[in-house]
Amino acid sequence: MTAATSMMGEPNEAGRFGEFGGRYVPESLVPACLELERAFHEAWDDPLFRSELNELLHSYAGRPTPVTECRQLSSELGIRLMLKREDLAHTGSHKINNVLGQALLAKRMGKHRFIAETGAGQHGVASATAAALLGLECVVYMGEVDVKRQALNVFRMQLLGATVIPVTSGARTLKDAINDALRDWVASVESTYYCIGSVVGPHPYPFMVRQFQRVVGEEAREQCRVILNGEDPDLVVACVGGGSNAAGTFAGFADTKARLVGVEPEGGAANGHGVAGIVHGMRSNFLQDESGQIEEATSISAGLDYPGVGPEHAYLAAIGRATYESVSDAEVLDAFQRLARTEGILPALEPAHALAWIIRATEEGKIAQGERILMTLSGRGDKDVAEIMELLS
Amino acid sequence: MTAATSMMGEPNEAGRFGEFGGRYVPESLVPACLELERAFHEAWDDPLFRSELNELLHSYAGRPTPVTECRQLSSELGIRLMLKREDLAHTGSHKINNVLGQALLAKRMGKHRFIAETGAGQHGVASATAAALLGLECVVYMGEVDVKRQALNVFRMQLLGATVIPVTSGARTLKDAINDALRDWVASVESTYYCIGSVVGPHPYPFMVRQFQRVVGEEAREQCRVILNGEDPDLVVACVGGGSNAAGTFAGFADTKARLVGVEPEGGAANGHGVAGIVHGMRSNFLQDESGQIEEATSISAGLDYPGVGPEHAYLAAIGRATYESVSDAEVLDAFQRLARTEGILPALEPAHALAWIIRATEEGKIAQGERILMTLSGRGDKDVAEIMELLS
Amino acid sequence: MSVRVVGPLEERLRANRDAGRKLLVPYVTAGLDEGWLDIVRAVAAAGADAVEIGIPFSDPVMDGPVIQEASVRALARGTTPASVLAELARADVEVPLAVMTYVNLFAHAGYHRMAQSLAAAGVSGAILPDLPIDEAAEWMSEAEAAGVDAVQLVAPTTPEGRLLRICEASHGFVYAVGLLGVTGERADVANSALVIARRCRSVTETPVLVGVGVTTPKQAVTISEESDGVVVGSALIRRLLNGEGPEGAGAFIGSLREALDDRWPGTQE
Amino acid sequence: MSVRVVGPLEERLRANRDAGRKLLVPYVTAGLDEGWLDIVRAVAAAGADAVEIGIPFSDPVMDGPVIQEASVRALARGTTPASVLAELARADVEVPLAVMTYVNLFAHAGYHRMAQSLAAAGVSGAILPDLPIDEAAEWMSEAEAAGVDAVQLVAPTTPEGRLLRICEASHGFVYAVGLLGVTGERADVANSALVIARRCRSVTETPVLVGVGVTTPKQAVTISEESDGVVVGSALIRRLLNGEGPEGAGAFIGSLREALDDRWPGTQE
Ligand SMILES: Cc1ncc(COP(=O)(O)O)c(C=O)c1O
Ligand SMILES: Cc1ncc(COP(=O)(O)O)c(C=O)c1O
Repeated sequence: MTAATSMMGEPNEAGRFGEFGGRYVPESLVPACLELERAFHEAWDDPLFRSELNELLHSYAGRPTPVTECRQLSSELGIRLMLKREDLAHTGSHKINNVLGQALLAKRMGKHRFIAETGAGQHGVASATAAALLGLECVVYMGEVDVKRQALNVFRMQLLGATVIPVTSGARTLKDAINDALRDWVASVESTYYCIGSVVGPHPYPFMVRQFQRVVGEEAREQCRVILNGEDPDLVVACVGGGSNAAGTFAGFADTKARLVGVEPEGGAANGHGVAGIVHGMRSNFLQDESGQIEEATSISAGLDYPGVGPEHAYLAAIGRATYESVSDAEVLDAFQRLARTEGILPALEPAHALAWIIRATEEGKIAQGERILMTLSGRGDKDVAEIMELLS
Repeated sequence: MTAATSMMGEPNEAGRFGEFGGRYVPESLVPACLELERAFHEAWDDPLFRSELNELLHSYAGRPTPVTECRQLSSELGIRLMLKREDLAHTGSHKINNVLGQALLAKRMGKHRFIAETGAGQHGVASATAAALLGLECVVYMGEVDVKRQALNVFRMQLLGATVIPVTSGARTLKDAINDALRDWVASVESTYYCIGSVVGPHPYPFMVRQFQRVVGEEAREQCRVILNGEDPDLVVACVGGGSNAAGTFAGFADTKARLVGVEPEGGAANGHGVAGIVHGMRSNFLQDESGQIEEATSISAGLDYPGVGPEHAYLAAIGRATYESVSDAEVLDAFQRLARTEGILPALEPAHALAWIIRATEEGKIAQGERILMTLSGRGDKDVAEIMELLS
Repeated sequence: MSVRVVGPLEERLRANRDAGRKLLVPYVTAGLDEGWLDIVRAVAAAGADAVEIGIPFSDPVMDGPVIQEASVRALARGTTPASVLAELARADVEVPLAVMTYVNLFAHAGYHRMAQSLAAAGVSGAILPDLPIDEAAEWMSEAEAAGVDAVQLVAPTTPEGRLLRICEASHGFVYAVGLLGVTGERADVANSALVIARRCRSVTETPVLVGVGVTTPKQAVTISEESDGVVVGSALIRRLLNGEGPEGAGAFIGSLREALDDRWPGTQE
Repeated sequence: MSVRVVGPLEERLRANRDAGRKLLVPYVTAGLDEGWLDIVRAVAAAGADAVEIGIPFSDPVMDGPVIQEASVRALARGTTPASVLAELARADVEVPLAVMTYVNLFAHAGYHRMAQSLAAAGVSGAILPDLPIDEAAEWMSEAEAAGVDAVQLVAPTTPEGRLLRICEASHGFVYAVGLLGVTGERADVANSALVIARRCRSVTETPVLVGVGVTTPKQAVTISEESDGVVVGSALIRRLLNGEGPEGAGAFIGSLREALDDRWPGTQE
């Protein structure tokens, strides 16, 4: 088995999935990335680390999260829709799975400063949470524009003891927050652990974050088998910003016959409309202008406002194992409201993208009647309600 | 065994726990209360109903919720503090346990209109959620003052398909919302199910709601036994508004040796400062003036702004099985912040009352060093963050 | 059958009814304004057979917006059960008075003390809409001991056996709630009002008055075809909230009286 | 040992160094303003041994606020890699030019095409701080084929074996990052700058220049005690952002030149 091409196995030793991935960082960070790779592998292979992580996931973060069968919506659409409920995880999204893993790793590596970037604030809140729990100092970089839009999440991080640094470079949003976090890390790499929030960045992050998120897919697969009498779903769908919830989900189903579909926002479809490039430490697909300058992503959901995508998704798209679709903001708003009314669940706008595509694909016949679908509901909508209230009024 | 006095068993046939409880409703509602009592007993004894409810609690609401051992805070206080994590239940508090039960019951009784009252909005959101899930029409009464204070929760309910009716009588808060819901019910009793949100109201509500919430205590007891090697905690603490999370929790521990402590807000300590009276269908303790007019409760947490308390709590206080303490708003704010920083958990302001008392009691020696404490964290603090931001700034 | 002591309220109502007259009982919120006793006197003078005196309560769950508003005004003026009874004791009204309020005010004072206070103030009946018969034993015995008629209510939802029990237990009169709902004016007479009146009258000799929803003289007449008369609350209180005062109150109650007497000339007093 | 072709950039730098002169390489953001080429000419005239031409990139992760700001301005003016190379092709600068930018702009164009374009524009070196040696093979071979020196960077965190490998592979000069951090002015010379310079010079004949943090003439001298010279970026760019223009730039670079030449009189050119 060549690791590089096995179905959602390890990347090759250069940290590549096919031609994507790698470790394109300033020289100062190369040793840190290598150290992290080593430390992660050791930890991941260490039963003590795994059991400590599992215990936190279980008794602190609330895992396993349930799979909920949609009653009304399924019958309206003529499908069998099952939701993997990451909205019920502590802090309200799948982001906690990854940060608990990385925070434990940081402690194991003896790093007491824990930095993170955040867009909407979900990864920032999750990072601040894990840092508070494990007694790490936490600094979160957040674009100044997002700091203003998400004042409550900023305050939430502060309550958790984190320092939030408004980023004033570039467009002052997520992409720039990553840049500033990288700059911090370049300057502080000896004492600092950089906790990336998605399956992006230099190797080993895309691989490591996917491994920390694979619990989503592994749980879901088992749960689906109980619901489907030992069978797997026909279709597995997740939204894709950087792609961590999708990667974690897909990892549980990559070796089944299930179709895998990632759903991007129309204004941030790095896999759909982007081209290969090298940014934020990785070779992957990015939205770029004709010279190779990186463009801003724009979508209704701050968590998907990223102009790139994780390298493993670029690879899965290239080899055809997964397909990537995109939906408009208007479709997302409709899907959001529909789930609220039919199932009593307010999804985050991010996973509402996945649902929006399912609804459209069902109508267009791209999903057949009776198909059994597992969709990851990556987070809850509470964070978005104020914005939606404005949008709908 | 006389049912009336068994430790958290059934009330007597007049619906009384000792001298508290009863069914003090307008004649129009008496037959409805009797019908509900019958229907509840039948359902509760019906394995099909119980398994449908358990299935919803499990695969929809996310039960069992974990018990989290506090690491840092325990060692700071010199105790062993365990939190029952109702904040991780769907909609963010224990309220969902009760409304799923009542909504299933409403369906079983053939009532398609589902009304509820709400203060902060938690019970309203939970009710709207259950109604959406089960296809019931939902109307929520909410004091006009609270409608303005909790605009996001109002919108949340509307997204879930509920109609929110602003109540303009009295002080326009929770107490008045209950009055208006009762008035609606008086007029619509034949088609309408009234879903009360706590262990208050006429029999069988206090008993029924406690039974729907006892899953909290029963799970917690089992979980504590795993953590404590087969032993029970020394102390069990929960906040008390109407008292549903406390009643559900206490029910799991009433027959152990654990001390049971309910914590009320200083400005709404119906058990602590109130006297016996008859309001909202029950004989219990209420804050009253010298003539017997009911006073408004005031506290930092809207969910505890109720001038009464469930009759079973009045009874538990009277017989000394549980004690009731109160804490100030300032202590609550401190406890809220402390849990955020030490454990990465933002509690709702309601359960922050329970924690505030634990902190004070530890300092005052009323809790001994090394005591093993189970506290119910009845809900998450996201709903309160905006208010706290204002208060702390 | 138990021996039944007939109190002064019921005695008067029975007498009037037996004289062929339909009973008219207006509701006045005590303490609504400074001159509220003049209103009581005005409605008595206009032909009321008894007057219901509402003692305002903070949480009046059986009342619609009009009477709620009156209660709020009265409470804001500092009205308390004690102040109401003190004023009633000094009032000089020629018809029987029955207080209507919520049970907590009685429970708070203590049933015994309250029954005695009512009697001392010259009140001859009491209506507690949130004290159903199952919970009322203690209060009823204290009331009976004090010579105060404890009026019981029946509702459209009350099943047959229970209705019989309530009608038997009720003193003063039987308060038949005419519809499912709280106090307030209604455009039409609910069929339920006629049905409930008929059901009660078929099982009791005690006068049966229909309350809740009675709004116009015509409605009073329609309902009284099946009942011994009516209780009128919100329709009167709305006029008082509008500032119509004792004259307006007298005129309105007079118009009801006239309509009833036109239809049932009976034995004029 | 592999045969090493020495390109025009390295040739010039080696020659100057070997003449006893410390090397001074200023950094100028291309497209910063209309007259940016005049700045390049001014610093060349003021004694630069080569000039680093920053091609602005949207996401310059190795740059601090000053150079970020310059990049933003240049991008806002519509500066692209193509426009920069076109202007450079027409410019007439007497010292070697090395572009400094981020790898995506090269990857986007294609390494082969970009290497050829650089050569065609007269650029003799290229520095890509986010293309570490492990990822650089393809680019290096295209650069070498086009006669462009692919400069590699070493950092204070680079371990010994790796440092050797980088120093061997680097063409043009070895860019020794003087501290842990991004470009920007610093009050003091970091000890790490001296250490890294010493480490590099102990393993390579290729000129070793220290960049990142070099701010004043005095610092340039201190650092050059251990290195073959310095790269100066933010300290110059800040002056340009302040509007000091070609004269200010020339004066500043001149002051650095003078300080270095005072300390190391060497063989004047
Ligand atoms: C709820 C939720 N879903 C999805 C995402 C997108 O991240 P990813 O694509 O890494 O899953 C975010 C990011 O903030 C999120 O908050
Ligand atoms: C989180 C939370 N805890 C507690 C309460 C108080 O209710 P109870 O005393 O019935 O548990 C509320 C009420 O809204 C609540 O939202």
